[in-house]
Amino acid sequence: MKLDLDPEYEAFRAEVSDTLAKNRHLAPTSEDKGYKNARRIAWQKLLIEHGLAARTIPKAYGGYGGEPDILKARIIAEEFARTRTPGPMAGQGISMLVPTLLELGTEAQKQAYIRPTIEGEMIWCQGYSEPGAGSDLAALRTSAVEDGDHYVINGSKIWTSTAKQADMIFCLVRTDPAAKKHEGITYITFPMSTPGIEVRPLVDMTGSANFNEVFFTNVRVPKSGVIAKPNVGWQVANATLTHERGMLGDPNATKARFLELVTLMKDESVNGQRLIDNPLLRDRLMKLQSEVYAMQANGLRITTSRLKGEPAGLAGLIVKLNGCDLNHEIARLAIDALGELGILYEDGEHLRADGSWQWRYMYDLGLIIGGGTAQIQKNIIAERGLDMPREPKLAKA
Amino acid sequence: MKLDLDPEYEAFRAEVSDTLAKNRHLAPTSEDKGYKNARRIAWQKLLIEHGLAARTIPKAYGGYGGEPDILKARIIAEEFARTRTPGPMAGQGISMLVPTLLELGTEAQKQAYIRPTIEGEMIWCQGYSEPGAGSDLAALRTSAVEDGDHYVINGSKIWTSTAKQADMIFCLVRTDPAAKKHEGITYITFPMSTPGIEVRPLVDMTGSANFNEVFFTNVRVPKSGVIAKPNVGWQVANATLTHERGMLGDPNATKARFLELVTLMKDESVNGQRLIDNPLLRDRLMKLQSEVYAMQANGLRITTSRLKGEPAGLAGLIVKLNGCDLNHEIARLAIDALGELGILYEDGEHLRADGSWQWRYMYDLGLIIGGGTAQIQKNIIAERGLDMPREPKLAKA
Amino acid sequence: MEFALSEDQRLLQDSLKGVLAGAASLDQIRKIAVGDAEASSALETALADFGLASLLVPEDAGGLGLGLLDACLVQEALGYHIAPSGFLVGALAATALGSYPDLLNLIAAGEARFGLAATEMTSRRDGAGVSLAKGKLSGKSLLAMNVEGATHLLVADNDAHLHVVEAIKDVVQMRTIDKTRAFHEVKFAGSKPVASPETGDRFLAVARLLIAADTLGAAQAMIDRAVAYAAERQQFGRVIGSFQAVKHMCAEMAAKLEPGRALIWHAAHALDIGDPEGPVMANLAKSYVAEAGTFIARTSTEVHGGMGFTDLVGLHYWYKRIGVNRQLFGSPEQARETAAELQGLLA
Amino acid sequence: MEFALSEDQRLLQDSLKGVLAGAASLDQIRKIAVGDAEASSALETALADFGLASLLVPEDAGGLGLGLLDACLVQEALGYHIAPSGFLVGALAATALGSYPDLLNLIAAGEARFGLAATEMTSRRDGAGVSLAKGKLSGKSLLAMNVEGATHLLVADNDAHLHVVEAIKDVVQMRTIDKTRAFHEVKFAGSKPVASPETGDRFLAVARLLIAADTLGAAQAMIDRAVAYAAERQQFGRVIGSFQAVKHMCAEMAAKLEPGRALIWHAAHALDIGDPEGPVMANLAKSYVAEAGTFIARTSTEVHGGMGFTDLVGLHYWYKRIGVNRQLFGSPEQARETAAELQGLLA
Repeated sequence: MKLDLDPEYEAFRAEVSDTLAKNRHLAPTSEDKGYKNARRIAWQKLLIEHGLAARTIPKAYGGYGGEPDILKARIIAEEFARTRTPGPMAGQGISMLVPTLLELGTEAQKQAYIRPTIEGEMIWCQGYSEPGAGSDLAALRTSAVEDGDHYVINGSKIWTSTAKQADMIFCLVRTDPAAKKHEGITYITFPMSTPGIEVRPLVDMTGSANFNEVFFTNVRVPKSGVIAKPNVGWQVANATLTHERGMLGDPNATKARFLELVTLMKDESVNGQRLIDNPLLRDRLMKLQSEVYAMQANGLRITTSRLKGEPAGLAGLIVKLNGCDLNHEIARLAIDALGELGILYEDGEHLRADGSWQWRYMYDLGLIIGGGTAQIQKNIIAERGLDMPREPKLAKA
Repeated sequence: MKLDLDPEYEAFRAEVSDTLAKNRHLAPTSEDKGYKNARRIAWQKLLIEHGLAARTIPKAYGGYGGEPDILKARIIAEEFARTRTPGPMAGQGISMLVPTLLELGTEAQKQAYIRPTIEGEMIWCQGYSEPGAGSDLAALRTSAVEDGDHYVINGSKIWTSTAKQADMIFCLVRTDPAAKKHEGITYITFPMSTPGIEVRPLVDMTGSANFNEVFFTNVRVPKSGVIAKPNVGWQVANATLTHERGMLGDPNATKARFLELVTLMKDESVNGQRLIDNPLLRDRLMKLQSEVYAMQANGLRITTSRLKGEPAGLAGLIVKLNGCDLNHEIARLAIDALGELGILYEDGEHLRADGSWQWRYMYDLGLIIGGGTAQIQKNIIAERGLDMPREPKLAKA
Repeated sequence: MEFALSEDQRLLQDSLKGVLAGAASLDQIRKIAVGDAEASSALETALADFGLASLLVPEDAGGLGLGLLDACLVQEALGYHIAPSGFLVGALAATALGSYPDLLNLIAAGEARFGLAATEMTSRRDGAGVSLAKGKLSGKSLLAMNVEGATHLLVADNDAHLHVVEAIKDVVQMRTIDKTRAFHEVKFAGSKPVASPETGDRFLAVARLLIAADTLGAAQAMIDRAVAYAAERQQFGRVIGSFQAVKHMCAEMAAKLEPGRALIWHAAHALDIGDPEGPVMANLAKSYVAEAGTFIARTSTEVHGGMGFTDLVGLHYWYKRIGVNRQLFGSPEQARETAAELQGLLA
Repeated sequence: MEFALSEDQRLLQDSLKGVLAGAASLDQIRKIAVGDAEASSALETALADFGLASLLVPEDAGGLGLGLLDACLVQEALGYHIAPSGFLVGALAATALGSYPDLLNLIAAGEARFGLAATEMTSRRDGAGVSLAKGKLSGKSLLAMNVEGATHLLVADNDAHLHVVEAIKDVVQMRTIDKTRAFHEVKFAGSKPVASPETGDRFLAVARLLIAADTLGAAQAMIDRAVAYAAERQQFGRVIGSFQAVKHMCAEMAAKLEPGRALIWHAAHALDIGDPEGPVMANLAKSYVAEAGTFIARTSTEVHGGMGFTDLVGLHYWYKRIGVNRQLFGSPEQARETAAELQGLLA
């Protein structure tokens, strides 16, 4: 057990800190909005150049060309957070499409897409989920019918964030309707400007449209957009899906949220008493702290497993279930602590933290459901973590 | 909505109270132990004579011969409780076998068994559950093979309370192993003195043997003990089983337990502070009170439905699940409130309430499981209360 | 003994639900939520025509003389249909103003419409609070209810005494997650009370009971919607309602809520007949139903999966109704503490 | 950075588990529970041979000089096997007596065996409490641990100061639900402390951490047993582990407990390296694992159905171990309050 870092890494931390201090004046400000903002793109390029973004992407495709190093990645993230410097761009293109291309793309696809994606010149959206296929993702029905060297796509996708802004989409479509559920799916990329695509914002319970629906009507796209080959799309998508699931429930984000709650409870008073001096609220706060600390320690365990190239086992499988629930409960306590004022939203003199506690209370419930409901997570924990039997097959009705 | 009783019933209450006051000196005392105690039997006969026990059993079979009246039954129970007079005998013979005989027994069976049973001269035990068939009661395997006008029984039963004291057993056995699970079962009665029966006390987590196991080795019993006819035992048993399930979770017993907890928390102090003055314990207490009151009101609703001969619906289906859990939680708060002293058991100067809180904390968990686990209860609520689909049939492995 | 609704009570609730099915359909509620004045006034008119205003006003003051149990049934139906309505505040005013026949007459005739500024009875923050000096009220109250269109305000001062004042102009809307019901900050600058009723523990108990009934209705609607959705939605080749996990979620929701219904009936009846345990039961009912409602709001949304999170099925209106109700008139913890206090359990 | 057990630590725990699989098999534990002296002393000897007594004693005082993380691993193994042992109290004594090399030498040599009378540090009831006057201790302490066979007692006085006295004869056994571990009432009549160590917040933090590790082990055993039982037990023509409800019960147990393991490691390591957050973490660990343990004790029993309630499978030994541990050294609520206090969150 050793929680401090080797000198080599401390030196690296100093170097990162130094780079950020020297260049911080070039970082985008709150004025620099939108996806293709010139200052944001310039900042991203600078970060790549210094190995603070796209660190492990080969130089040939526009990356920094560094070796994978989980600790260095963590140090970089910590330094951005500590110095409150705007971080590298994120998005489904960078986090999901690029790793997929590196593993399975053709040389032409890599050349065409990776550099503009990581530099923020090309925005992607993801077309996986469908209204009729939620937890049962493989039940997707958007069809792609061959027509010479093109496919013609019909159907619809849901939960597509950034669909309005995206240049390109990576998408799962059914190319062989006769095949078994998991075997007729193809992973394909194409421009969002292709005729026949309609994007409708999907308003959710928070009152804003954090996602979209995307409708395809006779959308003709070239076969060259297929990644790997036709009908293996399920396998292509799966590696990065696992990655996405792991991202939900980040314990450091949870801890930051918890600390905001502590501040709130120390600063706010009701009936002349600080919230933290209410024994019931304080006890709930401390109970949450025990869970926050436990999930943080659990996260350190997972990081160490990754460093050693070992599977994280149960410690890894529970992160999404516990982490999302914990976030929701933190928001719930904040609202309960604020009492009647906890119901305020949007704006107004008495609103606290821009209404973000209520926003989180709702959005976090969305995350409990999204990327695999709590029920699906429990199935996974039981089957993969505890080796319990899978759901038995049903008799044909 | 009307919570007081009609004058007719208030008059009945006065009459019951009067009868009890006049005869109380004849009631058994703590000295009068055991099942066949003469004073207890005499008291039972006196209660029957006055219509305070076996009230609706026909006179021809030794009962009082009164009309069924839920309110009168309740008034009788309340008056026994209020005046702290020892009540009528209870037991599986009286509560389960007698109603079954009245509905389905032959005249000879009724004549032979009902009077001695309700008078406490004949003690019964129940042989339903088996070690291999718990929630899945119909999977029972104790076999009864025909041999002339007898059956020869082999197998074992579990959860048989009073097996040691019982004269007779009513029992479910498999008479047709080739039939479907629910269709080869027979409901049969026979003496516990029949050769080949062994009773082993079953020690449970409370440390005492509240139940037994019963083993049958070539037990030869006459066919005349069959109730109704062979192979319909599942239907015979089911009506009274439903009745048994309804008994678990009685809200009045729960309320009495809750009031004991209030007294405990007012009387006990730790670190110089009354337990009830601890805000965390008090809040838990009041939360339990809200649940106790809710279940009590729910119970009034059920009583009214019964009075009207209407089905109690959801209000009835939830009683076992909620009531047993609530009892367990009341015991849990008592133990938590007692803190370190809450772990004491059996005897000793510092023990509270004879260790009954710990005993209940364990026994109530047994009741959560017994008579249909919480999971089975939830299936029932979903399927019968909410009309949700049954578990789909599985494909053959 | 009969612990059940009377035929009249069932009829009252059923016919009100009939009215609400039209005037407070989800489509209408969506319109109201975005400020469609026509939809709002259609609902208001429908409820006024139904005669809600005079429900709790005694017969000799021109009302229907019904009781709190009836009021709870009305409020439950309103909650079930997430319908905004001045009924709750009007009912509170009617029960509080027993010794002011003139005001009761106005209420019964639909001429007096009450707003309520009583948040500070349970929680005072941000410098809010109303004080009475030389017969005049000054200060401010947050999250006042039904202020728009009100002819009178029922106000709680810093000593928890109630007063009636005529409509206040100095109000600012406070936006909450619930777009169907309006809340305001109200400033008092020397208003003179036209009445100052004494109601003891009863006022807060009735307020909490009615809000519990509202949550009961909203939570029941969320259960009904979850069960219906689970019977339709297919995943993995079967309706999700056939999965044990989903069945158990629905069973747990029903098992938690159903006793709350009986508790509300019991509390309302106890208050109606003047049983001294009435206020205790009402406070416990608020606590019970608020906790059950929080569980149900989340669980029903989870049963709906991603759809529950979207605006498409509109489930969030009920989620927010329950969330707001939890805080109104004090938290479940505060209601439990009041119940403890009423029973002499506080040191 | 490496947040994981070392090879040595894994070896320590595995080899101890090997010893316990024999000397603390369920059959042996059943014997110990009914007072079989032979079984007790066989276990005691096996653990002494393993060298548990000297584990936390510094090397320069003749011990192994291991840390709290190692001690937690030992305690977890003991809890997993519901083994009674003086290890916890011995470890507490070893960490408390750093400035008393003579006593440490005796501990390392197995010549000093410690009992603990410190219940009143967290809860004083029934007139208990120990006071120091003119250099002598008087009063009584309830639920003292490991008193039988002890040469010394570690005692907390009414000001939460610790003292070491030589063995006390005036003891009365206090029977608890846990038949494997003995507890006593101890009366002090003028005992003279032979040592009075200062340990600050650390003592209670270490005690709570070790008891959390014990519960971690016991709860893990209950999960393992539930999963194994669910894989064997057939109902309705299939193993019950294939029912979604049973799977989810097991998944919930694992999801609740697993982070507690990491938290205990973290807290132990923080205390070992003198991180000022160590005591906070240790108190949070006690709270976390006690709550998870209570849930698991009940849920595992439910997964076992009726069998879980009987003595046949012996599951109740773990249920009771967890139940007793929850109360020892203070409730989860008290541990949380201590954590708040250590962070300066109390007014």
